[in-house]
Amino acid sequence: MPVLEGKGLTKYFGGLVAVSNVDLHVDEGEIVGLIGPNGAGKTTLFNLISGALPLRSGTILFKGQKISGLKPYEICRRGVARTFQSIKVFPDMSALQNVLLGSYFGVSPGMSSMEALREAKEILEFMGLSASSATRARDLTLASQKRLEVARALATKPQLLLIDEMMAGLNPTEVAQAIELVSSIRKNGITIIMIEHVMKAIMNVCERIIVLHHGQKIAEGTPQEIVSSETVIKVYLGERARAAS
Amino acid sequence: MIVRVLDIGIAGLLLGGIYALIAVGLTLQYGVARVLNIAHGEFIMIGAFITWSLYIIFGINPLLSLAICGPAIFTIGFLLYRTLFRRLRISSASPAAFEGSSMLACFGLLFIIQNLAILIWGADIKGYSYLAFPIRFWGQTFAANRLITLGFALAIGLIFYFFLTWSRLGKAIRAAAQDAAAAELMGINIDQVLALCFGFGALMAGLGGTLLSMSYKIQPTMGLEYTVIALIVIVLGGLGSIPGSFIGGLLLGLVGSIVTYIQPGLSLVAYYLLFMLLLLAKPTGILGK
Amino acid sequence: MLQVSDIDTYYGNIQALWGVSLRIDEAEIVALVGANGAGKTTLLNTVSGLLHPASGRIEFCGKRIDGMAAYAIVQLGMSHIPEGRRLFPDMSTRENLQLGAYPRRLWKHKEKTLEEVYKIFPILKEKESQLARTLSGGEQQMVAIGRGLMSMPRLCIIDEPSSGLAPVVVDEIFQIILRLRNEDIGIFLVEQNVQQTLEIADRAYVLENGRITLGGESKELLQQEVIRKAYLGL
Amino acid sequence: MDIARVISKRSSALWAPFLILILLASLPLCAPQYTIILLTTIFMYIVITVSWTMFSGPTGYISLAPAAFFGVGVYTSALLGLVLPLPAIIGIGGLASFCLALFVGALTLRLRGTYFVMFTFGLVELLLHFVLWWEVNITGTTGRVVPTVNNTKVFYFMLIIFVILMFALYTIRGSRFGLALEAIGQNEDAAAHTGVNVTMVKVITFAISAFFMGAAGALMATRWTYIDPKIAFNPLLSFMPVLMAIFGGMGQLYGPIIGAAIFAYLEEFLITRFPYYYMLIFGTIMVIAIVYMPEGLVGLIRRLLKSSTEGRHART
Amino acid sequence: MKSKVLPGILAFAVAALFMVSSAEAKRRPAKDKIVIGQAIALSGPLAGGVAIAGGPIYELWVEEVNKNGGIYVKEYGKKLPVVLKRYDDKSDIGTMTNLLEKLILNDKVDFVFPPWGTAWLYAAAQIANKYHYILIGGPGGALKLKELKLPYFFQVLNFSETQAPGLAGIFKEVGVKSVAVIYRGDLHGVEYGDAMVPYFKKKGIEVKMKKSYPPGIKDLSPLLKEAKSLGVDAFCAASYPDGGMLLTGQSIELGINFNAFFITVTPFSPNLYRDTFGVDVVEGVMGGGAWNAKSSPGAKELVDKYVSRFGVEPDYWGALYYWSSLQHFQQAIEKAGTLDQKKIRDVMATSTFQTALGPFWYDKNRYFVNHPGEIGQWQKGVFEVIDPGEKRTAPPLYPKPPWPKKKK
Repeated sequence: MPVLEGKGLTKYFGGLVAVSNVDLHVDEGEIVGLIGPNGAGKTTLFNLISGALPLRSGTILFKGQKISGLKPYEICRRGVARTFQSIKVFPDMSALQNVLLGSYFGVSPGMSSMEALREAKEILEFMGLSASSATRARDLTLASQKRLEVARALATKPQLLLIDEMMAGLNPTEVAQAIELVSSIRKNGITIIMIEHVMKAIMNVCERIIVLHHGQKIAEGTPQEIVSSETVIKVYLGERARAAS
Repeated sequence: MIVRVLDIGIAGLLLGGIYALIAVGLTLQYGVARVLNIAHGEFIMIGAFITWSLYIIFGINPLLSLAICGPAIFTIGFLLYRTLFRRLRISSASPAAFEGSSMLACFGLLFIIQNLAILIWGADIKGYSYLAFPIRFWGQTFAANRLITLGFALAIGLIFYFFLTWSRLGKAIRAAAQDAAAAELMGINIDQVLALCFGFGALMAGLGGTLLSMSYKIQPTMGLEYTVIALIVIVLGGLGSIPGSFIGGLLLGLVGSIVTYIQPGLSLVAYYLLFMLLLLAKPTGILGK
Repeated sequence: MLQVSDIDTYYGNIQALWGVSLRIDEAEIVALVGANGAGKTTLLNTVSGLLHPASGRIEFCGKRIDGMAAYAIVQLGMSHIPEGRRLFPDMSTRENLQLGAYPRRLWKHKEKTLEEVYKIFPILKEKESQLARTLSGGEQQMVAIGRGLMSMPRLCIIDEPSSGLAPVVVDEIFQIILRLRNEDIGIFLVEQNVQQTLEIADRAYVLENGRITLGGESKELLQQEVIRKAYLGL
Repeated sequence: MDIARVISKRSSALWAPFLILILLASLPLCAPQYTIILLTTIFMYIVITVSWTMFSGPTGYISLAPAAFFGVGVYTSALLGLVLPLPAIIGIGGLASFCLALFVGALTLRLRGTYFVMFTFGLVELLLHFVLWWEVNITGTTGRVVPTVNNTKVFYFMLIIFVILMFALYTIRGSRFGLALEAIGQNEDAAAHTGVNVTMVKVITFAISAFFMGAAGALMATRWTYIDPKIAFNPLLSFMPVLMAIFGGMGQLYGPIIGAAIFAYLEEFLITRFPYYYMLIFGTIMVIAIVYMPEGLVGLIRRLLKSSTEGRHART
Repeated sequence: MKSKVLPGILAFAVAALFMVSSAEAKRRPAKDKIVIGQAIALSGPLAGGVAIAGGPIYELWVEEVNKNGGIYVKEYGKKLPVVLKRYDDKSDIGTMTNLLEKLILNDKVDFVFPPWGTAWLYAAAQIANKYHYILIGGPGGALKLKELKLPYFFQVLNFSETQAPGLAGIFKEVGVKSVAVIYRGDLHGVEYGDAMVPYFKKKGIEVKMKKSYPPGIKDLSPLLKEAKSLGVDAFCAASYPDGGMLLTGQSIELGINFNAFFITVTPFSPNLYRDTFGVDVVEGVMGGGAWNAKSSPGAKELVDKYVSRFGVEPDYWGALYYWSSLQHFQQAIEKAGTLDQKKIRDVMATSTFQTALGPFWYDKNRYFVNHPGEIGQWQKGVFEVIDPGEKRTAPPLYPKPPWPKKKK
């Protein structure tokens, strides 16, 4: 049964098409990659799913229930969490406070302060951030800030996690760690959709890849299918990729 | 009926022209130089008083004092930016912090300028009569001085628009408004350009003051109400948009005139209602993105 | 042509660059590689005058330029094409390009220079009256580079030209950079795309945590184990 | 938010405010009447500034609506006269502002930055001119006489409003609601996607802060004795809390308090000593203050304190 | 912890500062002068009005009294000079009430003078009354104040209830058939606007238009044009100087003329009104007031004194009223022989004294009634009193001549 189902998703900005009639489905426990050149509509698609932007047309179902039209916080409380392409941690709050907010207001709001605190600490531990729990978020390294964003999203106890470019700007060692992290999150039973430019990461972790171009879905399939797809090579990867493959 | 509509329309434009001019000045200061100049109206007041003094003491034609007032107030504005606001800009941690601190500094300036004006010119209302006679056309009468005011306001606005669109400096000003750091990388001396913007803003206020003094009585406390109107107009027109401010100013004048015709008691209510409704419907203003 | 000697740069109280030295010769492509947060952009900003070093000296064409304002350095013939393109979104392509020739000396000849730039980027001529914000990512990057060329620089600093572009477009941009070198313009290039960068650069420096840790011919660097491991993920 | 740490911090720092409070409360017993009047005015500014900071501080939404909320309180008081006991009037005044803020907040808090600033300022002028038109054309009169109240009584009520305000502020700051508020200020989108109902949190805080402004207005009306729309909705009062908070420094809770107190006292001092030059002096002080104390008084004090402790370290 | 203690210390210091500063509160020293306090607008929107109408009279009176050695008070057996202690209320009513209480409580002044503006007078009257301080109403005052029945408040200026019948009488006399009334949306405007209509009706004059306009309006031409299109004989405006000047300016600019043109506040000012527009231009304009140098010998003397002191003529509405009320006040103090408010008040309420405008007394509501005139009209540069009866200094000029044709 699909966790997430989108039908005919469409969004315009002014007169420009950002996302055009995209269908997608994600099954429980999957890791789906979303790739495409800049401006292809990947982040817009995330914004539509998480409720940051209203749909022009189409519907989004989460676990069979319609979530399109809901406010971001309502969608979050139903179990869809996300991270952001440009980091959006709360810079002047400590790492712990960042995560605590998720525990307080996520899927199960109203838990006691003590319980929320315990949970937040657990998540920081899991993300390997315990040591910097009292550090202000703005003082963390880029990699840690990205982790913190994921930690905050996890604290809301999502069933579906949308990760937007977690690897960009990380060095290869950090990328490797991040890939590991994504896999372990999945092991905890959380479904993941990730936007990524780092091809290596996508190819390694994703079971299925969706390629967007000019707001349209131009391809969908396993990593192997994608790298060998004529269309994808023509509009996205270019000649070099062809030569290399 | 058509004559009546025309009459109301022109009456609105007569006032709107001045609003437009003043608002363009504030747009340069706030939209470009990021100084929320609460003291904008004080520059208008200074312009009006200088014009009055020149007319009463030396008998200098108010239209001629446009050429005297403008440059004088431009210099004041330019120097103010070079000394005070430049320093604040450099020492501010963020653009938002600069906006806060510059507003506070402008409040200080408001007090200083107003007090100086009271000391120099006294607190009482002053005025003079210039070109106060009717002109008739299309079966309606209009005040000569107001028509001239509108003419000059439109001309100044137009000249400035062409200056911004075509000249090298004008392009630099627009570039600085859109991305100051990138503009600096083009070889534009950003401090200089922002100071010029602030100066031009003051210049517009000064010219506005001169034109206002031809039809309105003046007093040292007159500034704030014009500041408020200019603020409304620049938001109405879309922050940072110079043509937007110009159109916004004319529009506000028109609305005021229409409502005054129907129910004069509500004319100011209409300004604010229009402003707030527009903000809700299209928060970025008429020509905003 | 450019000589950077032992500079320290601070962001507020935090030191971002530690004793950085490097040089760029005429018509040479020099690449600067390093991880995010290593201080690459800080270094570029220090060279172009947006930031000022606390100590050390920078010379450009024999003139000392540390402490000079950015706009004055542009007039000496250095142009900095910033990360993220930073076009003036509400101005046309043409106006954006014109502004590149802002210094008075160049403004007179701007129409001629413009024709030259259009020769390099024919597509920009087609779109010359379009507002910059409506251009595609690749076109925007071309405008950014074209704008940088309008000042007829002897040295062009290019920060992350490939960011946010599809691989196909990146290839095109790199071709253009190579072409510039052939027109005797020095290039100081910062890129995340290390492999491709080192392929076109003559020399390269590696910046780590605000310090230059390696430097040399790019062909040699490409072979070095450290680079291969840290930046190419091989 | 380490709860244990917060509690320990509180208990040891509590004595100072308490002491000041007791001191202030006992003041009417010994101090001259005018001191009480002056203190009432100063506390009025403190209440407005602190309640302004309550919302605008953490969220970063600069509200220029204080004059509107204060004015609604003033007008409530003027309309009700003294037919009800004073505490009831204060409560109703506050509640009226609370309701207005709920409505306005729900309508406008999606506006950001300057647009929000200008909208709130427009609100003041709109109310002013609308009430004016209403009175003149519908009720056929304008202005109302408000019976005067004993000065000491007004002072005590203002003090009580202040104490309740501080209590509310502390409670909010320490709660998850406060954490959400802070998160909204730092990144509204992220807060929304972390499950925070940002609109509700903002609107409620906005309304709570309006409550205190309205309450202060209802109380102050009794000191002004005569009210008309131009007096009640004085736009300058919208700028005062902003200026006072920046002047004091917004980084710390006590910044706006000190800012408001010194600002208000300075004004009174200058206006009575130099009636013809006070604006000049006041303006100059403001300009100098902003140039030399970019982080407000609190920043200045901190810098001085830091340099003095450093000096001490150097000596030992 | 240190950072938490600091605010405590600071706040303490601030509190201490207040105490010290207010501890200045002096004990009453041996009497060598009479101190009179006044919180009035020296800055802000009202300051303009203060400067042209009323403000300087108080200064002139103090100088005049001191020139004669002061006021003789029997209690102290000598003449005491007068000192005027002025504070700026910034045209803000909250500041005014604070400062008035400061004058009374902290500075312990002997007497207080009124602030400027009707609303301000309302607030001040109540506060002065609370402390049993005499307040002689200066610029402002209106009908509603009567209802408050404040025993220490004396109203000096004439107001809507006395001026409106005067105006209606003149209109009837000259044959005005119909009028248009506009009024400013504030206390002054509403009172005058409402007062005029019934008196016009009583005299059989038709009110064809009655509209309010908000303070701060920038264009009154639609109102003028509307009144003109209704064909009214007279145009009446209850306005303050901003509106009064705008209205006159726009009538001239548009060449809209009425047979009678009346503005409550503004025409009475010779330097603001007559001299701005010119003697020829304002010929025939009517305004609230009124008196002139011909009203009485004392009036002539006041004009001369004022001109030699300030270089301009006084306003022809309040100046003589306030001046005379102060003369009455001085004689009341001398008669009472003390500085005790209650005793002086009783003398003031019951005694008639000779003043510049002639005999001066208050009625049982403590309202001054012997006005030198209600309505004035500019005729050849003189603000003539045109009330019917013995106060009249010249017959009304009707119809008003048209605005002069363009001449520079």
